Amino acid sequence: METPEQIRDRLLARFPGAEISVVANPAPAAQHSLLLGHAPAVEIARFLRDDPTLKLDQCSNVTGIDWPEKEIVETTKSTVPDPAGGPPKVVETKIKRIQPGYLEVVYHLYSIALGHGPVILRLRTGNRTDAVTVPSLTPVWRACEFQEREVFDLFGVVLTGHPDLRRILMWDAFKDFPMRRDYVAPDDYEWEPTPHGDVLEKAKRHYPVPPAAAPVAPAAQEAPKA
Amino acid sequence: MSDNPSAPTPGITQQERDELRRQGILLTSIQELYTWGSSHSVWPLNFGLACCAIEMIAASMAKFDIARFGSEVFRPSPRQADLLIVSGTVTKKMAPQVVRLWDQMPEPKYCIAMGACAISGGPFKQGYNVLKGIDRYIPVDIYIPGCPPRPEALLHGLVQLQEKIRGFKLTGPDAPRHLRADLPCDYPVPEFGAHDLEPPANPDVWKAPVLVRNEKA
Amino acid sequence: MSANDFSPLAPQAGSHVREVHDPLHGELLEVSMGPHHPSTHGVFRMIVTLDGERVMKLKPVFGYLHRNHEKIAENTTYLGSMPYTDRLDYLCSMTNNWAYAIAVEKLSGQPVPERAEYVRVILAEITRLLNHTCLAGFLMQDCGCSGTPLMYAFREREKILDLFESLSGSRMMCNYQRFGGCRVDPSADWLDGARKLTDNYGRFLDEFETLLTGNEIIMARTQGVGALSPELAINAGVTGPMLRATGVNYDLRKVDAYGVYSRFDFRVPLGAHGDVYDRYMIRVLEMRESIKILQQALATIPAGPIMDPKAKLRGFRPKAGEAYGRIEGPKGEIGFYLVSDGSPNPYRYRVRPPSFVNLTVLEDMCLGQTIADAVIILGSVDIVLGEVDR
Amino acid sequence: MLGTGLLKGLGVTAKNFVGSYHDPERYTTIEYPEVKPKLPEAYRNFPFLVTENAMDPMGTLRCVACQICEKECPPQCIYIEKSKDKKPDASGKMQIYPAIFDIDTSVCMSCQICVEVCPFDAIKMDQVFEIATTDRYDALLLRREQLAKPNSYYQSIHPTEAAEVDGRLAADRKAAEEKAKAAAAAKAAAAKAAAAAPAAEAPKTPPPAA
Amino acid sequence: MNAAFLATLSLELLPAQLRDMVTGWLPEPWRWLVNSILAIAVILASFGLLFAYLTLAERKILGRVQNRPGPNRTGYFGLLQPFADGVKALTKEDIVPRGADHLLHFLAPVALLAFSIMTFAVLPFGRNLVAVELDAGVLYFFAAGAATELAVFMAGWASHNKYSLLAAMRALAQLISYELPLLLSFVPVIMIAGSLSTQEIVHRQSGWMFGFVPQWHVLTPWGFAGFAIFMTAALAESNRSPFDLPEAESELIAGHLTEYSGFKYALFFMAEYFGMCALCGMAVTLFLGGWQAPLPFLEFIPSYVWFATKMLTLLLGFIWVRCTFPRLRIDQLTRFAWKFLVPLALINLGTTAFWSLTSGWTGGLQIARWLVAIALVVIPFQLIGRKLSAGLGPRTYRYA
Repeated sequence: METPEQIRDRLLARFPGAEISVVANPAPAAQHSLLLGHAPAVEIARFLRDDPTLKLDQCSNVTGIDWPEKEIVETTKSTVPDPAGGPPKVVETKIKRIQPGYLEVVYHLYSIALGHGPVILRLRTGNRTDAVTVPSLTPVWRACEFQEREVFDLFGVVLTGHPDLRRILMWDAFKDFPMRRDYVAPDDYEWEPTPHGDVLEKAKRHYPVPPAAAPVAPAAQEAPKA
Repeated sequence: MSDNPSAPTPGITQQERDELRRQGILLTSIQELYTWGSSHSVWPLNFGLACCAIEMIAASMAKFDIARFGSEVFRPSPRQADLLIVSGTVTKKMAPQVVRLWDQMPEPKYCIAMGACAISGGPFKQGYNVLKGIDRYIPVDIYIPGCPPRPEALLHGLVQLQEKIRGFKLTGPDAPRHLRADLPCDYPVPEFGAHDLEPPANPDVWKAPVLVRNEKA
Repeated sequence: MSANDFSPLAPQAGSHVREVHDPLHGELLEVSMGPHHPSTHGVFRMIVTLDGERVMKLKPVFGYLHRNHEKIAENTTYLGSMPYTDRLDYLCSMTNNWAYAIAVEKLSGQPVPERAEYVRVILAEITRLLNHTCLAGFLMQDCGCSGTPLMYAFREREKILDLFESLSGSRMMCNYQRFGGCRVDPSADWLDGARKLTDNYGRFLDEFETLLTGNEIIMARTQGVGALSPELAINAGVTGPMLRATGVNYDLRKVDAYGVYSRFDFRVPLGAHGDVYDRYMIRVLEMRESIKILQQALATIPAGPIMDPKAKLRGFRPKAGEAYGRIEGPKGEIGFYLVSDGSPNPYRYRVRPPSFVNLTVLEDMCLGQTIADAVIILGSVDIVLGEVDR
Repeated sequence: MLGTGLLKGLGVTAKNFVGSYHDPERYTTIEYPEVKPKLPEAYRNFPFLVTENAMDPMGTLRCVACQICEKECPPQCIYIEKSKDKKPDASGKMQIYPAIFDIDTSVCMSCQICVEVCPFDAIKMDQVFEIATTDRYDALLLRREQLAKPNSYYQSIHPTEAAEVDGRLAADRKAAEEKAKAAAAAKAAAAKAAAAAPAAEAPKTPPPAA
Repeated sequence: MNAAFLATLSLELLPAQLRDMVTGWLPEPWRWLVNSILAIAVILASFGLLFAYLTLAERKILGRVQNRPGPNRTGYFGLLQPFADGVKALTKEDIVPRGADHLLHFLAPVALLAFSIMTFAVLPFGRNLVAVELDAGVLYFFAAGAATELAVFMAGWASHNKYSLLAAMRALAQLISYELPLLLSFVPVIMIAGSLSTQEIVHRQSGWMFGFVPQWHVLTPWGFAGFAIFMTAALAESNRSPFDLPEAESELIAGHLTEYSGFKYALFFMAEYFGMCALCGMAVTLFLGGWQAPLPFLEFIPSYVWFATKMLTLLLGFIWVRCTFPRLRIDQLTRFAWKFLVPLALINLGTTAFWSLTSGWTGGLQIARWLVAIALVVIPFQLIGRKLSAGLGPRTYRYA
């Protein structure tokens, strides 16, 4: 099978002006992926499906990933010549930078006809709040239908062009997107006999407030863990 | 069922029997017939939720054969069922349907929470869509821990339930739930809310106890 | 049909022909089947629009067993997710374990000793026997048998579960595979037990087939029902026996040749009609091939360590990166997609559930059939809700 | 001919009906409450804590409250509170012990990971499964006292595994003793050497603690 | 008239003697009424008991076929199981859905049970043991039997449930489809017997061929075909597997029973078994020689024992079929009735006519008569059967 770089080059020749880049995967699996821009994504997908040397006729897996915005501290080292004439000093400058968050949809493509794969496509949203659309690939691969609905349901990615974009796993009146990293689960930690970590913090809210007269909680009651 | 008053009947002590004799021989006989019939003919609802359902099916299969207890009649319609075996994780999306099924069953009805998930949410209890125990909405008679419990454990639970039914009285505090005026007979079905079920628990049925840790240093 | 003019969203010719509305037809009846219904194999729900008994529209509703496996896995360690994979497809915990182990091994580059690979193949094929036998039983239950085929299937299942239990300690939730090997080394007695099971399984299948395969009622109920075209099946991501029943030769054991499958001699049965009967028969024939694999694997299993000595149990932290690992589960391609950020917990953990994706074509198969057919079509897809909803 | 398949099917069911009276292959029921199932050695249900001495279960817990199992437990059903003091363990070494050790069996998924990660062979899997109860809270939250079971019990349910564990522990203990002996010998030797040193030089430092 | 025969006769006449003991002292005009009430009571009691143990037998046989014992803990060998079920059913809450038609919802099980009990009136349980001697007994039987399906429809309609409604529709389709082959299959019997009276039909089957082969209708080619069609249609009429479509569990939850609880459900269950018993009893009467012994030297056993034995055998056959077969689809069910059973039953009429016309043939012609009649049964069965199963069959599979 062609390498992702070769596929990118071929795609760029076929779709001039398209944004396509290769995202390297440092894991031993070395399954590198192609990051596509929004505009011709559906056409590119169709090309990948029908191209005789690739024939990626099966879209195996579709999933979302949430990348919340995070603070990145970049350390740049620069050599500053010592004005006193001594050896040049190495000065570290730390630049704090907010990397904007985005949501990502990942497609794993295989070829049943030729028996190769995977070719991995990635589509990214602009941010996590108002620009959360990516084009849907369901018109190309029917396999994406339910899985894209799931991405919409759990991550809140709006897949434009999907024929039936509704919640699939949660109920329709549900408002949150639970697979996002910043989702706050409803508070039902009334009975947590073995809490630790986050659960302990949540369970503590339900511990009986010791009466003012007795500032020390009786031993019989839940003793919050130190 | 026997005429000999000294014959021990499982679940009924001599003292309780004497108490009932005072209430009247007819009532006692009816009560014994009633508890005997109910305990030997517990028809479960053909209702599986998750992994434990497979073990529930296995319990009705040849090796374990729940039919020996007269309980192989898995009725698909709640109207004819006596026992709701909550066999598996109850998700928040599923909880209203489980409560509705419970409401649709005719009294007297019993509920077994089979497996960790049905009791408390089990290994999935930290999930956002998982109900932490079906007893937040409906009263549970027998809890069978395990993940999943062996089919024998379910049979053991069923035997425990039969014992419990045999211990019922027609009047007084040992009466079955539907004969007692102080217990609710109506279990409102929770609604789907924007973030969680509303209400998150039925306060008539469930109240979290205060945890007692007998700390001994 | 060439790939170019194939549009997956257009109704397939022949798969359903919607009758023109005529005044003699009465009103359509909308029936909600499930989540509590005897034939939905759990808490699946279908909203079926019926014209008389004929299915005009069928919308599946999921999520009644959505227990947040992926979210929980992102908050626990890599090892801690292993017992949760047992509970995905709770009939085939061994193959789920294997798929997850393969994905993590791809992510971390962990090698697996040879004996462990053989043990994995043996357990996966026994799991395939288990799953397909149970499926045949459930399918016949949906056809209206009063439990007899299901009982025979579960009689054999108990024998397999006894093997699983004596090896891993649990009947269903084996939690047996580890990254870089398996948890326990099977003893010689255990392997003898597996050999005995393998040798007797063919006889059970013969009797099972005498009861069912030639039965005229079953043929009438299943042949020509729920036919699926290979083009739609490929495009809709259908995998496993359901795909092969349409005639597409695609078996990951041959294509990816993961584990040590390339060393065994076995064939891949292919259907021609893609209907319920084909799906049932492909599974029966696959079981016979599995018996062949088992016999070869049990005869040639090498001695050696069962765990890679460098494999880590606690404090397992793969380097940042991602991997998608997949195997041919009994229900189809089961894959795990893992993204690591170098911490002990996966950053993103995703299960590619075969039966969930296979359900994509449920409506296409059911349209124009009767409600009784819809039930057995759903049965022949072989869903387990733990995996569909996760 | 139409109907032959049906007749063959009737034949199979008839064979099973007759077989159920004489063939154990075709009558597989175990009369459970009277006949207990034969559990394989590997069977696991819920964890228990191993104690060395059945007479003093709380005093001889192998557990040293290291809290590894609490952290590794996937469903987080273990709760441990360390003791503030130290008590001698079975080998007489001063150890921290669990002041509170609770396992919520209404959550436990019997995955055995606590057993695998325990470096002290202190927690093992039990085989009791007849635990259906009417009380969700107290009966299912197992405390230290309910969890502690003697080593002899462990020997009886998992004989092979227990023998291996005991062998390993004995070897460890022996090694530790030898090490201690060697250390003591070294100490003694050092002390002797120090004593044998010229008297003019006063002993500067006490021998290093072993 | 030897002593043995006399002894037989006393056993044989035991029911009548018992009845006379009870009612003999009554004045003549009252005697008839009390006799009838007594007959009703005896029939209800014995068939009630039969129903109870039939359910147990079904559960135990199903168990044995499935390699397990079945109910065995309630009383010895589970013998009290049906009574436990009965007690429980009586004490269950009775639920009527809010949108249901209350009157019809109540009437349906009552009507169903009433109609099924009515059919017992004309069954000859033994020599001179019939509750009502009707000249058109067979007609009465099938008229009352057909009304049961109406009650099923009532139940489905009144329940205000979509599944029940579908079941009601199925029940009607099934009724219309299977009433015809059921009726056509016994017309030959009437042609041969020349009477619609059940007693008369049984009497016509008395006597022995070659001194030991009973002259039952089932032992003739047309009779065998008629019996097979009758039993198939009877399976469908009594909603038994593989024709249990109205209560198809895997499709329609419990069909018309979905909304019935407690004792009403038990009534339905009872009526189903009563209907089954009645149809089996009618099959025995029409084709299996009624209460007659199968071999001459067995005639000392009372006639009602023979009737019961034959009926139980047929009932066990019903259970055996239920253990084995899956269910048909509704269109296949109707197609099977219209395209297979009805033509065969019609051809069987011709066969019977031939049989009746050639009753004078003897010697070699007798053999020819048998051969022609067998051919008239087998060849249409093969031809129509092949047409019915066209396109179905075992397949061969290729391997990659």
